[in-house]
Amino acid sequence: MATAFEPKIVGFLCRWCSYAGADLAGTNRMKYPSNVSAIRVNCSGRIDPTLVLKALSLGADGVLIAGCHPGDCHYTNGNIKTLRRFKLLQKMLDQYGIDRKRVRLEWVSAAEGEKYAQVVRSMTDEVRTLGPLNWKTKVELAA
Amino acid sequence: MTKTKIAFNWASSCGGCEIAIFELGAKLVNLADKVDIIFWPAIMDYKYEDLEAMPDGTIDVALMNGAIQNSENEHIAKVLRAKSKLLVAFGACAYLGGIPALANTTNRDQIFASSYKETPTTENPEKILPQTKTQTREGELSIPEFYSTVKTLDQVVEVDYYVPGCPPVGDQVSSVITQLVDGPLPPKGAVLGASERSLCYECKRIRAEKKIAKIVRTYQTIPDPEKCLLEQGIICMGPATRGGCSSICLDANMPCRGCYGPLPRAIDQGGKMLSALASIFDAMTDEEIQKLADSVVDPIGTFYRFSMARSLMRRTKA
Amino acid sequence: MPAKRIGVFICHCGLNIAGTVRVKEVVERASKQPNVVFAVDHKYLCSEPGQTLIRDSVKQQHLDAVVVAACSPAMHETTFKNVVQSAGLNRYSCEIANIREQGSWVHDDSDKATTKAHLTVRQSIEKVRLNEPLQPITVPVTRRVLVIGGGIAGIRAALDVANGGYEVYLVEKSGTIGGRMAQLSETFPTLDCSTCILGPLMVEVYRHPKIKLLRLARVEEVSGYIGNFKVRVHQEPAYVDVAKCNACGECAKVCPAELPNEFDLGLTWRKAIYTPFSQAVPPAYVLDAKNCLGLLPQACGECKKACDEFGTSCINLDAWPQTHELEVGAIIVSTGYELYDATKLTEYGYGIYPDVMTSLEFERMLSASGPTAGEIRRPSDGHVPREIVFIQCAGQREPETALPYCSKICCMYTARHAMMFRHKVPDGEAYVFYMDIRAGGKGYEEFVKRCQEEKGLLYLRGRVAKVYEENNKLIVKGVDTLSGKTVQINADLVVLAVGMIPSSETHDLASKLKASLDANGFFSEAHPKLRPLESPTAGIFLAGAGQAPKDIPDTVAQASGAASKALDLLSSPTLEREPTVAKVIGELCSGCGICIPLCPYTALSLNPKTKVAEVSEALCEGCGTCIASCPSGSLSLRNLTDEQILAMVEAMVAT
Amino acid sequence: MQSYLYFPGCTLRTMARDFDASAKASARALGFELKEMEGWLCCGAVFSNVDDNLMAKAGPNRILSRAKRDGDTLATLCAGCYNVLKRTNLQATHNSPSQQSINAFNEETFNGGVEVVHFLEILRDRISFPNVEKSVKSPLTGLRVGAYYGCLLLRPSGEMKLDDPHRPSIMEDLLTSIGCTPIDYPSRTECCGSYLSVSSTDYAEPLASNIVKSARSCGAQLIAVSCPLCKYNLETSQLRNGGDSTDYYLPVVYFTQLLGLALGLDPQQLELDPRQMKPIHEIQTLRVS
Repeated sequence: MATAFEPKIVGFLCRWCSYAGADLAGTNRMKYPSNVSAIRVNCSGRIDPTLVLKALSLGADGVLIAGCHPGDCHYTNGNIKTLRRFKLLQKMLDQYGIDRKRVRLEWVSAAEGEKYAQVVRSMTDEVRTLGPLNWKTKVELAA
Repeated sequence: MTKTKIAFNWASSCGGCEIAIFELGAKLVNLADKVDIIFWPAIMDYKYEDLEAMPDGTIDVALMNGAIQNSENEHIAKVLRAKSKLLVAFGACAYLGGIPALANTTNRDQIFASSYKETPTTENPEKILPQTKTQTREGELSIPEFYSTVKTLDQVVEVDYYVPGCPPVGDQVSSVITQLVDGPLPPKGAVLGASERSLCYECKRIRAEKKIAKIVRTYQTIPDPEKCLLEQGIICMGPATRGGCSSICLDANMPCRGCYGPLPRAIDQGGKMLSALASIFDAMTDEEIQKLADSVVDPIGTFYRFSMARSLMRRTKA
Repeated sequence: MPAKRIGVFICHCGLNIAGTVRVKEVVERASKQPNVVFAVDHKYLCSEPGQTLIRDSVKQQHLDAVVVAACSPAMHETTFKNVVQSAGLNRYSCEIANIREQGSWVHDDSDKATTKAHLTVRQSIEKVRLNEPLQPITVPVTRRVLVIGGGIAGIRAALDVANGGYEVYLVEKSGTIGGRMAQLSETFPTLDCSTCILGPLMVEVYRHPKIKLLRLARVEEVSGYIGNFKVRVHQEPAYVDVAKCNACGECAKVCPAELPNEFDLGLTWRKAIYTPFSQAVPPAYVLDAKNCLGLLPQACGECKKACDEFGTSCINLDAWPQTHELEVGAIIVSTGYELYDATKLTEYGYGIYPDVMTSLEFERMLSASGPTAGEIRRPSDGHVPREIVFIQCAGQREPETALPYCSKICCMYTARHAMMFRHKVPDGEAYVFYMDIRAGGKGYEEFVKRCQEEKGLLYLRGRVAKVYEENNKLIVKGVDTLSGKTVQINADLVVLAVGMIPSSETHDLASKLKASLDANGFFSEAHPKLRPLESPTAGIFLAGAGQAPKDIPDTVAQASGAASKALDLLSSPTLEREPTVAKVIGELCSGCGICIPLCPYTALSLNPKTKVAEVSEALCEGCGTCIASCPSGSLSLRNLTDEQILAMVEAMVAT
Repeated sequence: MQSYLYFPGCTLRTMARDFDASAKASARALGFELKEMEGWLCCGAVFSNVDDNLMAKAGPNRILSRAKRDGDTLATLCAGCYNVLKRTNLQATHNSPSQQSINAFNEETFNGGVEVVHFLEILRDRISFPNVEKSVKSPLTGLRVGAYYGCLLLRPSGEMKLDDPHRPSIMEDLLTSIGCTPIDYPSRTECCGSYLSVSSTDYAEPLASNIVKSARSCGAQLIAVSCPLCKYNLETSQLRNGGDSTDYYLPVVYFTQLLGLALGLDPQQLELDPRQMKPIHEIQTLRVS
């Protein structure tokens, strides 16, 4: 059963570094699991914890946010603002009892195709081991 | 002319909303020639039977306050819904879950354990816990079933309007009642007696640059009454909370706790406030940021103080 | 308004997509999506027939919006937006679903790839459904160019732009333009003298009415955006009046401060007041304030006395630094390279044994204007070396310990060096250790062969293990992989072909320009093949070895390319900017001010009258950081609203 | 007294007892202790470093996982053991499939986390050479010593990270701090022939004798090593080249023995034999006259 489980992971990728990095992984024909489908945003700074929570409540098993390395942000430091939100979000995820492994923030540059592939592989594995989140049902059952 | 039939009722609440209505005092009397209060257990001796006896739709406007935390709350909400043309979720608890919904960060067993076993003042040697049914010599006694997850009113019945606030402030209450009595009626689902903009719009404090180098809790400082509290490091929910409360807390030099609830376009009051707050952390390095994040005590309790039941996640993992 | 009629077009990209993704199935499932009135596949959507298919279908099916499922938007987003526009729709009613780079190419399992493709398409459908038609924002272009770095790349680029009729600022950090090329003696493969071909260009720059040369200058701050950059440049004074100085050199004669001459890599000495080299441009002396005995308070002033005696009196010791506020439309970065620090390569003993030198030091020695006036001599004792060993790829192609990459030019100049040595020391013996000869380029292979054969150079295919000194000889121990034997050469001189690295200030400059760097610290290009002259940051163009190691012909070619890119940008007085920027819903904003300090472009401000936030669309780059921080949701990003993102998320997770 | 968990290894129990003794004694003199770890076994020598024979790796992995129970730092003396254990620990951290099968075989999960340090590192990084110098009682002033590193202490440099693989200085710095005059000679980092001295002597022998020659021609009176195998090869090569057991021209000692002398310990305790003491007597008589 657990082996049959394929996690659904929402990816938010910054256009300049991480999405380009993901494309590079493709250009180099690197293989990785199909569980993450990516939404392209201009900057990881566009991502608001609310969107992450919504994704989880809608049925995502994990959320991956990827942006430029600190210092390389195309918009100076949007990624730092993401980091600020992310760290506070992590604290709240702990309170919710949601494993931190389900929400990841990674720095992937346009040159790091292999890193992107690696991130997707490891995150898919981790979330698969954690099992489905299906938050909605959990909440209803807890009624 | 026929008077508008009004009902007030409470579910899981502190009674503050009842007092808010009661405090209308004279205004309430002025309403008397327009309205007929036909059900108000908090003030006059009504039995549920009286309510259940009414034909459906008897009540023109029912204002229900309090969250739904047990089977009785849910039952009476349903009855009231059936008997009323308009049902209004009155006050933060009915609208958002309110303070009772903070119970959603724990569960029934833990609550019972601390209330009936662990608290030092509890004297309960046989460790008896509330049972919905108890056999006695006189026969079977029953009490309502206690829920693990607190719900908003509209999570159990259809709701026509919402009035935020813990409690809703006086003049808002009277204007809402007048509006519902005299019309014209706002679109279904509208939030009444509150502003469309956040509290900051009516806040008189001076704003400089939004930057937070250190989180300060209210007991640790006496804030400058002139300056924006957030800029003084105090977590003020103002930016993420509807105005309309005439900023009474701020005038008392206390930060907004968020009782007027999320803004029209905000997906989630707490999440939005968390994002806003973290965004203005005055920190660049991983360590600095971590330090600031760690200094935010109890994010859920802070950002969802009143809106837990209506939040995206609704409760913590049970 | 009525629901949009959406058309979905799915590309096979030959077998690139169709090889893994079952395209027909994706079409099938897409056509079942709400609002999708038309779905079709095609072998190559980017081809003319493919584009026509889209154009016609939009008309025949009366589509309001189009989803193209194909390669990454980075490849053909513009192409397809143009198609849609030519079909009469707003270009923002087109969305790309990336089912190749992030689909067929990365997934083997056909089922999974197909499912993912379907989800990706669904996401795009959801997004395009909520897109609003937008018109591009037009902004004025400042028709001036800034060139950073006065080496051959900067010189070529500046001249091309200036000859194209636009003003150029050329910023150079040292006292003269010319850069590395000025240090070279000859250039391969033609062996013409470097300064002879560079000199005239340097003078042309100096004389050009449209070029303003700012030497001893550094870029301090860059703000603005494509077409409208504001650049603050800090310029140190030369203390010598270029107009008056006739380079008589009397000042240097009397200057008491002696220090190593950078131009000769410290193989010779210069004074604190000096001319970098004889053909320096501008042709005047410069005072090196850092090493002058003292200006504030004035400690010496001998140079000024001497200069005044000779009646030229062109020295002003009270000069002050200047700050220039430049406004330019485009920036060309030609910051060039430096050499990898050879002292890190301890196996070769550079810095320990005086007779182990870098190729550039050897180059100076070969130069007629160099420390030995072109004679080859051992730094230790000045003797003419008989046995000389050249070590190629020194600290290069060594990912574990040094540089992972190849500097491209070393095979060529090493052949030239060895050949020059044999030419100057006919009875000498030249050994070259190499990994393999990379002589790709017009006439390059022939050149290397010629050197090897005519001059009888001994090429040994292998690496050198260590170099150490034993009774006044350098013992070079290495391996000749062709004979499979270890070899030991008792050499008089060892020359290391050390690699090129980006010049020291590259990283600092990059962050000022907000231009990204690659893994090796070189400026990264917008696309490795299709946009090699541009930085990903709009309005910034790249020339020369600052982007990657290259030789002179490639550098000059790229410089001219970058120049024409800049000219292209300047050719019209305005340019169009992406309208996908932030907007404020005024009646919901409370002016809390959270967003204001977050904008890196100061595009946000509080309107004192309305008390709520405002966006300046010319400044907004559309990063969306403000939107994510807005506690009321009254800020939103055009065509990437929270609603759209969530619709996309739902399309993916709700199956 | 500060103590370090210590892995001696087979040779230090047999051929190289002098190495073990002198190290323990000098350690005590410097105010710390080498505490032998529980239940150590053979590190598998260089054979454990091959990638395609997991069986050979079982040993070192066991050693490390046992060591981990008693501490996170493990001190070594023999350059071979040092190399094997340090690299085994490093490989273990990657938790590769092969590591997993090793763990499965050993029935104990080891994923690295032991800091394997060489005695020299303790002296340099924890005690510091200036402090060593302070505790020197009878400095070996004027003794010209050629430090010999061999391969295993330094290579592969990316993993060992002890010192510059081409121009190391850690032993020279120690020798200087105890008064010796270190000799720089080209072959000090070259291979001594390792086990080939047993299997194919003709090939290995020249390697060793070259090292000795080179040290000698640069004026060394004595060679200091940190590896019993190096010591064996350097010595036997000399015997083969006409030296005999009672008097051969360039004594080879462990650096710990010189350290011990400088710290004022008794030569017997350091298991130094007369011929090894010869150069030391020379400099001492020199000093007296």
